[in-house]
Amino acid sequence: MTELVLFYLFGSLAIVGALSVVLAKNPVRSAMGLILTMLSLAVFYVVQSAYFVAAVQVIVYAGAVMTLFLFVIMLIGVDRSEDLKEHIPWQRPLMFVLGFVVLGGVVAVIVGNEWSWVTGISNLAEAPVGSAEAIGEGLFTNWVLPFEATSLLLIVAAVGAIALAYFPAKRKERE
Amino acid sequence: MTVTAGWYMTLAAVLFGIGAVGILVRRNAVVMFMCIELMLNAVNLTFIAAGQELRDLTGQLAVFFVLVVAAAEVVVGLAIIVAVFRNSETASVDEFNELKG
Amino acid sequence: MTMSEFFIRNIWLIILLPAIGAVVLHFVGRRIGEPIAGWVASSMIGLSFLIGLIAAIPLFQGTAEAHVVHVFDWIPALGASAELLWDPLSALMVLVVSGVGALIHIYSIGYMHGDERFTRFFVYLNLFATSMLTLVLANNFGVLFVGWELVGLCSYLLISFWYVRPSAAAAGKKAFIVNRIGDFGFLIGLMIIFSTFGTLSYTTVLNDPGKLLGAGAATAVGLLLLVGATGKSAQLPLYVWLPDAMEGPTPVSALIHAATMVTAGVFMIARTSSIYALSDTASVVVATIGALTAFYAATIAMAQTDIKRILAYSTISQLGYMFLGVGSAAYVAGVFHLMTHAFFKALLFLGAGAVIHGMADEQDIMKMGGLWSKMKTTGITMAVATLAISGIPPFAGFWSKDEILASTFGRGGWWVVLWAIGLITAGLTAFYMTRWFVLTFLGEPRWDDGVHPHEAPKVMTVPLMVLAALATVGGLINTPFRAGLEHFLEPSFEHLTSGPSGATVWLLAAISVVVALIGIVVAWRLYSRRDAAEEAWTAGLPSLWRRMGHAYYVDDVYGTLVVAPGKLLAAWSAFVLDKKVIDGAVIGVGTVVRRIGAALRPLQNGFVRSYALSIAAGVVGLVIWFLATGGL
Amino acid sequence: MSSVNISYLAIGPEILLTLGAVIVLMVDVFRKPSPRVHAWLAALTLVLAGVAVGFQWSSATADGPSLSFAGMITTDTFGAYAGFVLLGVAALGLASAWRMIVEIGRRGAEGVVLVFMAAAGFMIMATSVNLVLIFVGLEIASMSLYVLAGITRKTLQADEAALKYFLLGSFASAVFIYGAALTFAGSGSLSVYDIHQFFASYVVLKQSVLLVGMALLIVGVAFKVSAAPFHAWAPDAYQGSPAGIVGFMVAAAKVGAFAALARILIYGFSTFSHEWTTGLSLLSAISIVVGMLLAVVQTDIRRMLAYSSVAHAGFILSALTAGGAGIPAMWFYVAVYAVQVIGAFTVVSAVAGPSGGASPLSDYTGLAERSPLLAGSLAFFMVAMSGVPLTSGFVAKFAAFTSAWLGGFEWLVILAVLASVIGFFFYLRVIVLMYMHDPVAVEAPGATRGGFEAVGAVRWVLIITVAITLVFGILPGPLLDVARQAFPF
Amino acid sequence: MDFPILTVLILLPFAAAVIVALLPSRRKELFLPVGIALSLLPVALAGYLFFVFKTGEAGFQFVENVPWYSPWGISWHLGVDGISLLMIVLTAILMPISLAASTSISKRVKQFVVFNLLLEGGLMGVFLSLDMFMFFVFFEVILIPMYFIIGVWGSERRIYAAVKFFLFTAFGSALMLAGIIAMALMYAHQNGGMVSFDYLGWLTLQMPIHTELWLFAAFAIAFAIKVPMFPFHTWLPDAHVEAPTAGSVMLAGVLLKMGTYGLLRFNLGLFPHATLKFVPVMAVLAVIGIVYGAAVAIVQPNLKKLVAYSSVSHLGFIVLGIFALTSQGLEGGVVQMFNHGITTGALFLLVGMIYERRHTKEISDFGGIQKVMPIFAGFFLFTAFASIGLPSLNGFIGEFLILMGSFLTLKWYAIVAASGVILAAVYLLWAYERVFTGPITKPENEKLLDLDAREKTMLGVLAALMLLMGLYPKIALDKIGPSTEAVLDRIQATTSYQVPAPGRLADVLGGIGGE
Repeated sequence: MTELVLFYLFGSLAIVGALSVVLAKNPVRSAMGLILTMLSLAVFYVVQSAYFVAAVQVIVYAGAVMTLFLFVIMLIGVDRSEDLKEHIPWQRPLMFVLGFVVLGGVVAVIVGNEWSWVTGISNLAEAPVGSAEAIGEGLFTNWVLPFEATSLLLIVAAVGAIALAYFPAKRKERE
Repeated sequence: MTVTAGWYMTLAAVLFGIGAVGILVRRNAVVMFMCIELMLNAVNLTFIAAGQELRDLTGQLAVFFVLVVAAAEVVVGLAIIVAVFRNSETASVDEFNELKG
Repeated sequence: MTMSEFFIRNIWLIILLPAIGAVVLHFVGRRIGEPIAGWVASSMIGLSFLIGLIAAIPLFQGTAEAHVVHVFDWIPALGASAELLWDPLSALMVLVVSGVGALIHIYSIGYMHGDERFTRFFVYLNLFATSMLTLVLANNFGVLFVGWELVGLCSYLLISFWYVRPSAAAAGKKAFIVNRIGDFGFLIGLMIIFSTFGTLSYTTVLNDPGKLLGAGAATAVGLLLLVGATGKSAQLPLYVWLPDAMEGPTPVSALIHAATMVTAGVFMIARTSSIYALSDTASVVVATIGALTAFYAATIAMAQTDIKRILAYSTISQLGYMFLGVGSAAYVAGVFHLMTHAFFKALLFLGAGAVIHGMADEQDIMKMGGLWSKMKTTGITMAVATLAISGIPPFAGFWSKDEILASTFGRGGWWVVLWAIGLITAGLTAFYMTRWFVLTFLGEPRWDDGVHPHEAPKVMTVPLMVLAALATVGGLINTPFRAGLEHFLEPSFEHLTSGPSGATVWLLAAISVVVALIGIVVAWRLYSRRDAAEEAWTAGLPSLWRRMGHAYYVDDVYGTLVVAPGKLLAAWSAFVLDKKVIDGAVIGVGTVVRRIGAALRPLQNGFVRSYALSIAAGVVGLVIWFLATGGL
Repeated sequence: MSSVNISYLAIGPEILLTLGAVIVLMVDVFRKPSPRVHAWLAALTLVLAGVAVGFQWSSATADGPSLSFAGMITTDTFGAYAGFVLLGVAALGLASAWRMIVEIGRRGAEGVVLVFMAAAGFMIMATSVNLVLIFVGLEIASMSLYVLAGITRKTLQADEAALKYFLLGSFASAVFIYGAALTFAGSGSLSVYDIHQFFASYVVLKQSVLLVGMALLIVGVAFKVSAAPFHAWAPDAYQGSPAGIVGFMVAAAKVGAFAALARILIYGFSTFSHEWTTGLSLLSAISIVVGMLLAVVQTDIRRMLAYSSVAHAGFILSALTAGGAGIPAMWFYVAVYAVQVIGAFTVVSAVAGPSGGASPLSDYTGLAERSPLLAGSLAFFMVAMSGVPLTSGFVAKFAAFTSAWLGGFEWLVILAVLASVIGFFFYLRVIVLMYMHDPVAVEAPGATRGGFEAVGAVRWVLIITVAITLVFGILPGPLLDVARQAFPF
Repeated sequence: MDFPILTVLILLPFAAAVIVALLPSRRKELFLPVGIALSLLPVALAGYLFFVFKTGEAGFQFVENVPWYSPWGISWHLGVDGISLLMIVLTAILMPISLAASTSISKRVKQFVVFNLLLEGGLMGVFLSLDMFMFFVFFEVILIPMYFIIGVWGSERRIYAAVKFFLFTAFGSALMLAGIIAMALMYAHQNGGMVSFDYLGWLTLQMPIHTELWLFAAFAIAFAIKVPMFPFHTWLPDAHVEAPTAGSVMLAGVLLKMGTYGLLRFNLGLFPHATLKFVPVMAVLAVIGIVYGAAVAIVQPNLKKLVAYSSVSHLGFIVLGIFALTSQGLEGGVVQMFNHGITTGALFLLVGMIYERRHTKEISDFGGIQKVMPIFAGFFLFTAFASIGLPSLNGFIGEFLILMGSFLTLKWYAIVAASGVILAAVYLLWAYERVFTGPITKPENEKLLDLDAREKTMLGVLAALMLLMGLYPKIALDKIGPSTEAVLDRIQATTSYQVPAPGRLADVLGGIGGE
């Protein structure tokens, strides 16, 4: 019962946040909306006993990542609020068509009570608890290779960031 | 009436859709990028829910990697945006349609 | 073996000799120089004549049968090998062709004197001799066709010999193309023959074709071959090229367009007599065309003023007689007239040539007259020729023409009508030939100033005399008293109609002689007195006369009805259909592709969001597709 | 919980590439940057990696494919082939980009590193059997390419290219990983092998979620190979990016992505083969038509080549419509096309200048007079791409069409052959410009854009690529045999 | 297997091309002579082949069969029979001549020679291949050198012409490619998965009639474009007019024959049932081509275009002969391929020579030049008559055989076709009249030079061939006959078709109009 309440409460919050990301004229508001969504998702993670992930969600995402975003927004100017007036022909109509199709699909899922999407076969009796130990163990046994692979990811990220953002003294003039 | 994974996944689908729509409507590169992050979050929710239903930790582990990827993307992405901004004083992607046809 | 046998075995020598002459002269003629080249050519064809003569002896004696000589394989698949047939008919043709040909060669030495392309002329003459002899000696339709076309080629080359004159070039082209139209029919005839017999060899086709050739088919073949013949022998409706052919040097007119080539049609019909024997329809058509042509051409000849054109139309008319003859199955008579005509018409042309030569290339008989005194030999020989063609006994023309008329009459019915036409034509012939002679040689001179007529050199007059002799006595080889030629040619033909006998013969003969005399007298009285008579006569029936003068404007009619529309159609299909429609369609495809490409470009509008949209669309599309095909 | 069996052979090439990359970085940081040294290091690294791949191949052929790292990655001929091609592409790409790398000075080392990383990422994509690991590999490679696209920072166009490529690429990645999530939900696992097992062992009642997941996975990869309608980024990215590196970007992406696509679909989703073959046939058809039609109207050779690469993606997809039977064709096509496209872009960069932006077709007018080697080789690549016999291009097309016909998609084959006629039109236009027009008019623009001389590395790249294209056009046997072995599942 | 003469025949030109390519670029004067010298080797080889070829044998001789890539059933399979033999000889003869006619080429001579030699190699390959994959490879690869020859060394609108030529042919061969793939897989399907492109193997295929019809169409379109048959002919005039002399000679002389050769070898050989079904279509198109081509040629203002359209007409004859399905028709068709190559080749040489002197091909720019160039005029007239089909010259043999043969099965078509005989005379003689006869109207024509020794030699060789083939065609016919018979026998064996025996016209008329 409590779970139901939480779902509706934070679910709606998440959607509100998402919508504000999309609709807010001011990037900062969008960022705030995103943070809201992330936090409410974190709640769901906790509900589903994915504690570690929830923690990471709050710290890394809502914390670090969004901070970075805000930095950039500041850097390139907060005041630049864009108008959402569409000037590309056909963009909006087509978009709405697609949107409705997708929405229709989702609605069909809900109405058709297609609740249990999951058709996989569970191999454990009890829902695993996403504790730090559990995750850690997973990461360093079965998932050690992807874990190592992420190091390449980080190299690329670092090198790329340097290559792009590091600026020699004089600025390149436009061509 | 208990909340099954399906509920979460439906919610995730909606969030994913909203994020996608965001990319179609917004023209501020940063905001578009945020929409992508939103989509990734939806993906994470899906993983968690599915994993829960499957009684399988794999879901949460997958989320971990999505998180890392997202973080790395943010680094590169923002670097690109900043670089572009420095060159052309704007972050509105609609300004960038020199290449077309 | 005797000489004759040897030559019969190697009858191809007759063809080869002129060929050698042509080749040799072609390559070294320039170096040989003017007179000798001519003598070389003449000697070559002369030799052919001698060989022919020797080889013919056994046939004269009746000791030898027809003989087939296989030279080499040509187109085996069509049963068309290089095979030659030596039988009375071909022998006679060979003798006529090479004999008259030789004389004309010699004559040309004098006539072409001083022409810059003297040797070239003799190359062509020899080439023509080769082709004509091939034609007459052939033992299958394939080889026949070779000769048939090659003589056409030679006539083209020789008519447009003076190519710098546009009219000459045009005339040559016209001759060849009109002949081709005839060949079109000829070819189809050959197709039917081949598809029926599976071969083109005379040996299979011509003896008893009735086995495979039904009456209808025989008619078809007969008529189609006739089309070819009308082309080559200048009969209605394809005669139009012959008058223009007078553009060529006069010896050419004599050799090709009077004595030999134009008779090829007659020869061919005679050769294929066994096919015509199967179909009366075909025969009647042949005869009728002959008779009509004879009359038609004669009327035109009456109103011409060009010394050669008159002879040209007269040739057409005489060829009509021959068709009448072979049509009425009087093959011997036809071939006989072919021979005599070769003599006197060649004579007439050569004489005309002598006159033109003497009058400094003047050809209008209205500007002549009174040449008798200046050109004795020519005058006399021409008088002989005129009498011969007019059909006055005992000259050659009388016997042959009379035999044709007689045998036509003999078949009764519709043939009598044809006979009547032939008879009237005889009168007309006598008329225009007398007119021709009188206006040329008698009366007061009407020459332009500065023209000094003079007799031709020996090299030209001697052939005249020889031919004159032949034109005089040549007819005697086949007379009601002693039908020598008839017996000689017997083996070559089956089911000949022998003309009426006894009193009728003499009656008919008498009638035709009278008619001829009437014609002569009328012409004499009209033209010998004064030139004014010309106008007086014309005044009577001016319009008709003018029409006759212009050959009834047939050329113009053909021009407007056939040539012009043809060109128009060609131009339309070339510049409208081909360029606009067909090629347009092709180009159109290309443009459409480009258009589509250009139309797609705006989709690539450079906006990230649009690209994202297309991706999203793709996603949704693919998902829907999968759910649809995967069965939800 | 299966034991983690560590096999350094399985990840040997990646390790070596990473090491090489790190060393290059170190050298760049602690010594004065000297391109020569980088060149030698790069060469060494690639050679060593190549040797490692060789060992992979031999072990795979010896005792079959082997899984390691708890079923995360496999060592099989399939992956090894991809590794070969990727390393070759990397080598050729670096060589043809070398002038650019030299030109951009300090960032040159980073360029080398990113090329290595991209290669490694795509190798992971090709060898991994776990959707998440594939995703990680995909991201490693993609991000390297994003950066490479903008690395010169010379022109606004480069910025634009990088930005577009990045935004759309991340979008596609998100789609891909969402597909992975749904697949996970549907099948209860992320490993291609387990998915296969799942289908084998259970009758799937609710397959819609799996179908959607599969669709999203396909989209994620189809984006990388620039198949229509997910191609829109390609022309802009390829036109904007520095000419020197575009060839590598095109080629490497095709190799890795197609490997992953084939592995996921043919092995993992074999049960749905009817759905995805028809799906791929649609994508293939659209790609071919769109690519050809739009290439016809281009005026910039790089855009033209980009659209033609879209069409070629379509051709390769058509090979996959035959399912497993199409793998040899796909591999052959990918390999030879990679070579051709690198060769072509090498010429482009030589004409436009290594980091130049636009390269209008007019620059190529009369090129044959000015630089026979460049013109000749470009003409040859055009001929090869258009699929004229005695070039590898023809054999590749032939193999692809044969597979498609075998897969029962006759209509696709007929459409494809007709479309390739359109292809002739624009490929030949380049030849027309280079050979049949006189150079008089446009001496200037070319000249300003850096010399036309094919010097040093460029010359060698051209000679090698032309040689390969010709040899495999006349004697395709060896490569085809290898490609046929590179299909273990 | 003894000396691989056929392989050598194919590789020799390629080798020659390489040699020329390796010549030092500064020795410009060397390229053409060396090229000509090297291109004489194939002539010798082809001549040798012609004489050692066993007359009277229907099958393929000197067969070589080496696997190329066995998993695909591709093999280097060569063989020559009476049909291909003539094509080989033709190719070999025309190449040195067309090179010798190119002395006026000034730019990029080396490339020019190289492309020509590549072209020759490709052509040899086309005519000798017995493996469909090989055949297609050569069939297609020929486009490239020809494309360059037209596009680089052509006249004003060369590029348009070259691209048009390329796209047209490529379009056709694209469909054929699909057909070839289909058949290879069909073969695999019928032979336990053993893919094969072997022509002889394909002869054993069993297929439902509708499949056969489709495949026939796929092949026929490719070849019909090459021939070119109405209405696919529009590329030909452009290509010919713009191409340099050498290009026109090879194009008209040999390339077009690839089409008719393909129709005969592959359409008749592989799809007998479909052939019977398609006879009316092909015959109609052929006849239209004959008359239409000739009619259009009449009014062409451009000498080269006129000759080009005349080719359309003549090739129509060949197609008619092939689809008459009678031994005479087929034999005539093949011999006509050879003869048309010689004759039209000579015509294009002549046009090229006058063009080099006067830099115009417009008929109206000439007139009366026989006066200044008698030898040239002589050769022209000779060739023209050969082309018109004058008996005792080569053109006649083929036409005559074709007409006779096609009348057996295609009465009315043959009759209409015969009218082409008239039109041929019209357009050529009229052209001759306008160009050569009459007084010289244009002053610039006053002092045109007559032919020099080189030109006389080239034309002399061709003229001699025309005469030889006209007087003694047996040398060729004997070699062709058995092979064409074999084609016919196969059709009769596999289908209900019987070649009608000669007989009463009544029965023959029954079958008028062909099938």
